Amino acid sequence: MLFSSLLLGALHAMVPLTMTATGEILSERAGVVNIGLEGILLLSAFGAVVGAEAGGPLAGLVVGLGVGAILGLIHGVIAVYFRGDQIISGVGINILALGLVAIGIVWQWGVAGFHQVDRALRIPHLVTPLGSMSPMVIVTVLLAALTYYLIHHTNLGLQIQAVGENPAAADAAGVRVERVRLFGAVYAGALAGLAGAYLSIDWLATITRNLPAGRGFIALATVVFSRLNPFLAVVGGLIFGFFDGLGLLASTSREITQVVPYQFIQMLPYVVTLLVVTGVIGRARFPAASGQPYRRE
Amino acid sequence: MDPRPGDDQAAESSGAADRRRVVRDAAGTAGQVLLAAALGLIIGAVLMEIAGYDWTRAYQGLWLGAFGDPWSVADTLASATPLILTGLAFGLCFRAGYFNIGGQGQMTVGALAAVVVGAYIPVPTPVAVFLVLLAAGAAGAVWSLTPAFLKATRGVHEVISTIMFNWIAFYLALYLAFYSLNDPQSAERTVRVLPGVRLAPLLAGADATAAIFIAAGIALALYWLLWHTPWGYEMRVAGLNPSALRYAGASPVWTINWTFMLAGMAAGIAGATQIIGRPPTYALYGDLSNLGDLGFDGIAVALIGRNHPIGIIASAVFFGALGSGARMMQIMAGVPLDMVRIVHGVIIIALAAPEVWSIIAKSLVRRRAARTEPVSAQAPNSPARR
Amino acid sequence: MPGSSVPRTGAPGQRPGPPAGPVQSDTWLEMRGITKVYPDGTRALDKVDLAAAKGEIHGLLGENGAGKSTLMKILSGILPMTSGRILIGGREIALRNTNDALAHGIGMVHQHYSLVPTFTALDNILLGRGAPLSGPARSAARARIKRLMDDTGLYVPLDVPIEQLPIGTRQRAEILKTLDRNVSLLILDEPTAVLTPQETEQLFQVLRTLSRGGTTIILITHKLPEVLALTHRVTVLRHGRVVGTRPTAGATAQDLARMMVGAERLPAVKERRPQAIVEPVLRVAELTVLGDGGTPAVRNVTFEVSRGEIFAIAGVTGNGQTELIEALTGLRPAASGYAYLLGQPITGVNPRKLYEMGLAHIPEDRHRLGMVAQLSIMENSILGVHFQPRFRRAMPGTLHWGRVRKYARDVVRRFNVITPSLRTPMRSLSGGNQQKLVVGRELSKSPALVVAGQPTRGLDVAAAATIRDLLMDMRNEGRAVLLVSADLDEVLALADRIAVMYEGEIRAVLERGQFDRERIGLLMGGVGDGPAAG
Amino acid sequence: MRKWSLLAGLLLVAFTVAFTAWPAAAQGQGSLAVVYDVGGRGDLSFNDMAAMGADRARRELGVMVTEVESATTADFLPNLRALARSRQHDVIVGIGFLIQDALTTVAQEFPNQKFALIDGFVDAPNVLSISFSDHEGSALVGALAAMTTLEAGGDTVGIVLGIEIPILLRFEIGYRAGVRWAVDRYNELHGTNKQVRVLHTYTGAFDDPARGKAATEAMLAQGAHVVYAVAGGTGLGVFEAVEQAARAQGRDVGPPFAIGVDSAQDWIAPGFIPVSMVKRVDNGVFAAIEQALAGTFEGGVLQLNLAAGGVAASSLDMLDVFMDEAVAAGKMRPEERVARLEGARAAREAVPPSAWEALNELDQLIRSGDYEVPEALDRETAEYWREVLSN
Repeated sequence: MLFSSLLLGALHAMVPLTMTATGEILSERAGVVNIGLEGILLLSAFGAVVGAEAGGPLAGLVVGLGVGAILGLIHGVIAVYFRGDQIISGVGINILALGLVAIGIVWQWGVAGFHQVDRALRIPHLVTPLGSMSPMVIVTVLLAALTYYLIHHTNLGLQIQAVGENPAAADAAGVRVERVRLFGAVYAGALAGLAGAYLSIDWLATITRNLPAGRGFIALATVVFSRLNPFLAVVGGLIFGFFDGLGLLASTSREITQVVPYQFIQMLPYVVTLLVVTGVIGRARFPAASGQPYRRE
Repeated sequence: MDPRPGDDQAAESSGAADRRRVVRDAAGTAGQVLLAAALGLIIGAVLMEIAGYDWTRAYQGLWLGAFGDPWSVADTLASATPLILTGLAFGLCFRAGYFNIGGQGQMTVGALAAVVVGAYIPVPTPVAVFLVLLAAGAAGAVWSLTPAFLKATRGVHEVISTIMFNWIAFYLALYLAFYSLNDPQSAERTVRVLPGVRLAPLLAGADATAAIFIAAGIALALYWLLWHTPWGYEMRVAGLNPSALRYAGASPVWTINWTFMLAGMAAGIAGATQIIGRPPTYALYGDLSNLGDLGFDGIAVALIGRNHPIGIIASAVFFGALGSGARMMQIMAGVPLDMVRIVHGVIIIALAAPEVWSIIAKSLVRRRAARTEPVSAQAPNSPARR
Repeated sequence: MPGSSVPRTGAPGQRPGPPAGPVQSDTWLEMRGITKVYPDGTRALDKVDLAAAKGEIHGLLGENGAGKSTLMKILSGILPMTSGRILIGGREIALRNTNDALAHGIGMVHQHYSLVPTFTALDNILLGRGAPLSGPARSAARARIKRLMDDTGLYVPLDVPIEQLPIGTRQRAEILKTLDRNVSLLILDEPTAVLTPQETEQLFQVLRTLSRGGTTIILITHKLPEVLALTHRVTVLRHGRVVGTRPTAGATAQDLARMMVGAERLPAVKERRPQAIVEPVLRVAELTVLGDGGTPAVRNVTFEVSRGEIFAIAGVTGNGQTELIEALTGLRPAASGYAYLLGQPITGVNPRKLYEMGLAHIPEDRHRLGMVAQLSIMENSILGVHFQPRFRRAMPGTLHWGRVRKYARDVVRRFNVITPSLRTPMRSLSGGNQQKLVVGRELSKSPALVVAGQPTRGLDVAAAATIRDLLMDMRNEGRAVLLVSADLDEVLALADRIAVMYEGEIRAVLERGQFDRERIGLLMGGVGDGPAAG
Repeated sequence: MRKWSLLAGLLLVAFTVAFTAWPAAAQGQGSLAVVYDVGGRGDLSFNDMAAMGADRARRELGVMVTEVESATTADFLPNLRALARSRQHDVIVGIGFLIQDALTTVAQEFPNQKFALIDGFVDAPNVLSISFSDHEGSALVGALAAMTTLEAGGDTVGIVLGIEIPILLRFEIGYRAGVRWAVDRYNELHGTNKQVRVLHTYTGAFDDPARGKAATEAMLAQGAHVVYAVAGGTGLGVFEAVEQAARAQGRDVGPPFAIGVDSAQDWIAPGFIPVSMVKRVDNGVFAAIEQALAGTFEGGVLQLNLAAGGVAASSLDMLDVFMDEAVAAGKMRPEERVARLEGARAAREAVPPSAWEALNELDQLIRSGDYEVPEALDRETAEYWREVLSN
C-alpha cells in the first residue's frame, strides 16, 4: 500500500519533468536552448483549463499543447531568425507567463489566485493494479520512445543532430537549418505545453498563479541529467519523483523527524539527483552549436 | 568605414576614434533598452486598456513611484541594491562562459551568514559591518564553489548543480532560521543583527541605505577586475575561447573556481544587504520572504545589463524603478503588481533580439540610401554580446 | 608557398601532360555582374563575370580575401548575392539556398569540411537527401555509394564517425557526398591543402575522369602549379574584381602570380645565412603522447633542434604533429619520454612557465588557440604574456593598458598588421593579418625556441611570404625553429633538416641537400624507411 | 545607433514632462488601504479573506479601497509609507504578522494616520492590532476529524502545512489538542482505550499543490482518514489527493475527508470537505474601517477568538452567503452553486453525527472557558505539546 502509493506518486510526478525534458532534449539536439520552460508550463496549464472548459478534456490538452507550441515558436523565431539571445528570451517568457497567468485567472474567472477544474473536464484515469493512474504516464514514456526514435532513426533526426552539431555543414548539405531548428523549438514548446496541460487538467486539477512551482527548472536539470537521451530523462524524472515523494512520506513520521529534521529529509530528491549525476552520469556532451545562432556569413 | 587605412594613421588616430566607438556602442545599447522598454510599456498599456484600467494614470504612477520625489528615488535605489549584486553573480559567470543559476541559493546562505555574524559577534561598528559582509561573501563563495568543483573534477554541468544547490540552500535556511537562529521573542524571524551593523537609511523616511554604495562599489571593483587585471582578462578569455585560455598558460580549473567564488561572494553579499541594509527588520524571516526571488531576478538584470558591471548597475536601477513604480501604479490606478510583470516580460523578450532593431534600422538606412547613393556603409552593428 | 621560387616541374601533378579531355568552347555556366556587399558595408565582390563550358576544369585563382570563396558560396546557394545574374545553359536560375543549387546540379566541396564530426561517413553523405535510416532503401543508398566509390576510386569507410577518420579520408567523404547528388558542376575550395602529393595526384586523376565524363569543375586555389597541371582555363580575382581569364595552355606561373598579387614585387625567401655554432636548444627523447582517443598519437619520437636551425616536421595532417606540438608547448601531457628546452625538462610544464623559459608558440589553429576573436587587437597582443611585469602597474595585479597599447602598436607596426585601430576586434581582420599579429606577438618574445604550427596555412602569397621571412630571420638570428607544416613546398624552402612524420613516428630525418620531393612524398604516405632517430 | 539614443532620449523627456504632476486627491466618503502579505491576492488564505473584507467595505460602506501587493517583505515599509504619505486613507490595514516590524516603524513616523494589523501586535495608540485564535478553531475541526476517524474504526488523521512559521504551529497544536480531546471523549463514552495518531508535514511551500498532494497521499497510504490543509495554495493538492483516493474506491463523497482553512473552502472539492476552519480576517478588516469612519477607532488589541466570532467551523449558511456573493459577482453560475452546495451538504452528512456533536460540544466548552486550547508560537512549546497531546 505504502510502496504502491509511492510508486504511483513517482510516476505521476515524473510526467511533467520527463515530458518537458523530452521536448527540450530534441530542441537542444537541434541547437536551441529554452530556459523558459517554467513559463511555458504555467501558461499552457492556464490555456488547458480554458480549453477544457470550452470543449472538454481533449480540447484542454490540445489548447495546452497549442499554447506551448506558440511560445516555442516565439522563442524559436527569436533564437533562429532574429539570432537573438536564447537565454534572455527564455527568461522573458518565464516572467511574462507569471504576469499573464495571474491576470488571466482574474479575467477568466473573476477570482484571484486559483481556479478549480471541474471533475468532468479532467483526463479520465486508468485502473491499474497499483491504483488509478493517468494515461499521461504512458503517453510520456511513449513520447520519450518516439522522440528517441525520431532523433536516432529518422532522416529528420539526422537533420536535427546535424544542425545542432554543425549547422554550416547541414546547410551545405541542403538542410534547411532554420526550419529544422524552429521545428525543435516548437516541439519543445509543444511537449512542455502538454506537460502544462497535464498539471492543470489532470494531476493537480487546478490552475494557480505559480502551478509548476519550479518544475520547469527541474526539467531543465533533467535534460542535463539525461545526457540528451529521452530514456534517461524518464529515469531522471522517476528518480526525482520517487525521492520527492519519499521525502514527504518520511517527514510525516515524528520518529524520523525527531532524529533528522524534515528540512533535511526534504532535500532528498535534490541531493540524490546531484549524487547520481556526480557518480554515474558525469560529463555530458552537448551539441557543438547548442545555444548559438547560425549565421551564413 | 574604410577597411584599409595605413597602419601608421590607424595607430595614431585610434585613441579618439576608439573612445567615440565606445560611447557610440554604449549609446546604442542604451537606446535599444529604452526602445524595448517603450515596447513593453505600449503592450502593457494595450492590456490595461483592454482590462479597463486607466493606463495613463498607471504610468503616471509608475513614473512618480520610481522617480517622483527623493523618497521614490531612494526606494528605487533600495530595490536596485540586491539586484546589482545578484546580477553580478550571474553576469560574471556568464562572461567567463558559465551559467550560474545558483544566485538564489548563494544569496540565501549569505543572508544566513550575515545573521550569524551580525547578531552574535559584538565588535565596533565599521569592523562589524566589514565582518558581516566578509562572512556573507564567504558563505556565498563556499556555496558556489561546490558546483564549480563538481564541474571541474566530475564534469557536472553547472545548470544541474546550481539548481539543486538552490533547493538545498532553501531547506537549509528554513531549518536554521527557524530551528537555530530564531528570535525567542518573535519566532517568525531570526534574531536581529546587532545595532552596530545595521545600516541606517540615507534619507529619513526611505529605506535606501549605504548598502547601495557597497553594491555599486562591488560592481565597480568587478569591472576593474575584469578589464584591468590579468585575472579578469583570463576570465573574459575563458568565456570567449576556453582553448585560448590554456594556450595563454592559465588553468581552466582555477578560472572556474575564481569566477564562481567571486560570483558567489556577490550573491552572498546581496543576501547580507537584505539583512543589514534594509530597515526595519534587520533579520531573516523564517519563510525567507525578505529574500524573495532576488537571486533569479538577477539573471534578468544581468542579461539586460549585457553582463557588464556598469550595465548591470543601470539595469538594476531600471528594475528597481519598475518595482518601486509598481507601488504607485497599484495605489493610483489599482493596477495589480502582475501587470508590471507582464511589462517586464515583454521588455526582456524584446531585448533578446537586438537584431530586430538592427533590421529595422537597416531598412530605414536602405530606404534613405536608396535616395542618395547605392550602398551606405553606415549600417549599425549589433553590439557585441557574450 | 614561395611563389615563383618553386619550379613548375616540382608541382604535385608532375606529369602535366595535355589538359584532360576536349573542351567544348560553348559556354554552359555563366555568372554575370555578381556583386556582394556584406551587411557591414564590405564590398566582397564587384561585378564579377565568370564563364565555364561543359566538362571544363576552371581554375579560380586569387589571394586570400580576393573573393573566390564568396563567389563560389553564391554559386552554391549558401550566400545570397547583392546583385547579378547566374545562367546555366543560357537560362537564368535563382539560388535561394543550397537545395536550389543542388537541384540545378551545383555542388560544392568546402575548404572547412562541411561534415558533422559525430556522424558516420554514410550519414554525412545521406544528410539532407531524405534517405531513410534503416530498411531496404538505406541498403540501396549504401549500394549506390559503394558503386560511386568504385567508379571514382574514392574509398571511405562508411560506418566510422567522421571525427575518427584521417583528414584525407574526410575529404574523400566530402567529395563523395557532393558527387552523390549527381552534380554537373563541382566546386572544390582549396582541396589539396591537407593532402600528400600522392593523394593530390589521385584526386586530380578523379577530377580529370569526371571532367571527361562531362562534369564541369571549378577549382579554387592559390597554388599556381595545381592550376597549371589541371585546369583548362583560369580566372584570377583580386580585391573582389576579375583581373582576367585566360587559357592555361601557354600561361606561366610568373604571369599568373603577377595577375594575382598585382604589380607588387613577388616575394622570395630571404637568404639563408650559414650558422657556425651547433648547440641543441630543444631535445626530445623517446617521447610518446596519447591522442584524444587514449591511443598513442606520437610514438617514441627522438630529435634535436639546434640554434640557428629550422627543423621542419613534414607529414600529412593528423599523423601526430598536433599532439607533438601540444606536448612540447605544455598543452598536453606526455605519456612517456622526455623533452628538454635549454636543458630543462618541459613535459607537463605550464605554458606560462615555458614562455618564461624562452618558448614561442605559433599555434596551428589560431582560431582555436592563438587568439580570441571578440577581443581587440590590443588585448590579443598580450595573450599568454599578460602576466609579465612589463604590462603591470606598480599596484599589484593591475594591467597597465598604456604599456599594452604601446606594445601592441609596436607589434602592429613591426609586423605590418593592417587594422583600422588597436581596438578593432580581432575577428574583423583578414586571416593574414590575424596570423601576422599572432606571429608578431610570439616572435616579439625574443624566444630561444619558436614552435610554429602550419604558420602560413590559408594565407595569401604576400602574407605567407612575410611570415616565412620572419621565420628565416629568427633562424638567422641564431634561434631554434621547430616548423610543422603540411605544405611541402614551404618545408623544402625553409628547412635545414626535415623529419617526416607518419602515424606518430618519425620515419626519416633528411639533411638539406638530401631533400628529395619524391622520397618525402612517399614517406608522408607511409612508404619507405622505418622509424628513424634524428 | 546615435539616432536611436536620440529618439529614446526624446521619449524619456516626453515621459517626464507628461507625468510629473501629483495625482488629484481621491474622492468619496472614506478610504481604506490594504497592504497584502507576499502571498498576495489569491493565496487562498488570509490575503483573500482580507480582500473579501475590503470588498464588503466597498459595497456596504461605499469606501474607496486601495490595494497594494508586496513582492518581498522588503516592500512592506515603502508600501506603507507611500500610502501614509498620501494622507488619503482613513485606515491602512497591514495583513500578516510579517508586516509587524514595518508597521511599527511607519506608525511612529505618521502618528496621525490610523493603522490596523492583522495577526500581529504593535504597541502604538494609532494601531489596532487584530488577533485571531487560530488554535481554537483548529481544535474544533480536530475534534471532528478524530471522532470521524474513530467512528469509522480508523486511528490516523493528518495535517499538511506550508512553511514552518509560528502561526502555523498554532494551527497544528490546536488541531492536535482537538484530536486529543475527542479521543478522550470517545474513550470516556465507549469505555475503550483507543488512540489516534496525528501525522503532520510541513511541505515548505504555500503555493505548490503538487507537494500538498504528495504529502497527503503519503498520509492516506498510512491510513489517515481526515487531512487538515493549512497551507494556502498547497492545500489544493490536499483536496485533490483526498478526492482522488475516494473516487478510486468508487465514492463520490468521503471518506477520506479533507478540512479547509481560512475561508469556507467546502465548495472547492464538494463532497470531500465537510468543514473548514474559517478565520474571519474579513471581519477584522471591515471592523477597522468601520470604526475609523464612525470615529470609534482606538489603538490596542482586538482579540477575535471563537467567542467573538473571529474563528469558527464553517457552516452551510456561511457557504450560502459566500456563494451568493460569488454568483452576484458573476464568478459562479447558479447551477454550479447548487451542485457545490449539494456536495458540501453531502460531505457534512457523510460525517457521523457524533463527530458534529463533539465539535459542537468542544465549541461550547471553549466559549465558556471550560476548556482552554493550548497555544504554541515557538518550536519548543510546540514540541512540548506534541509530546503531551500524543500520550
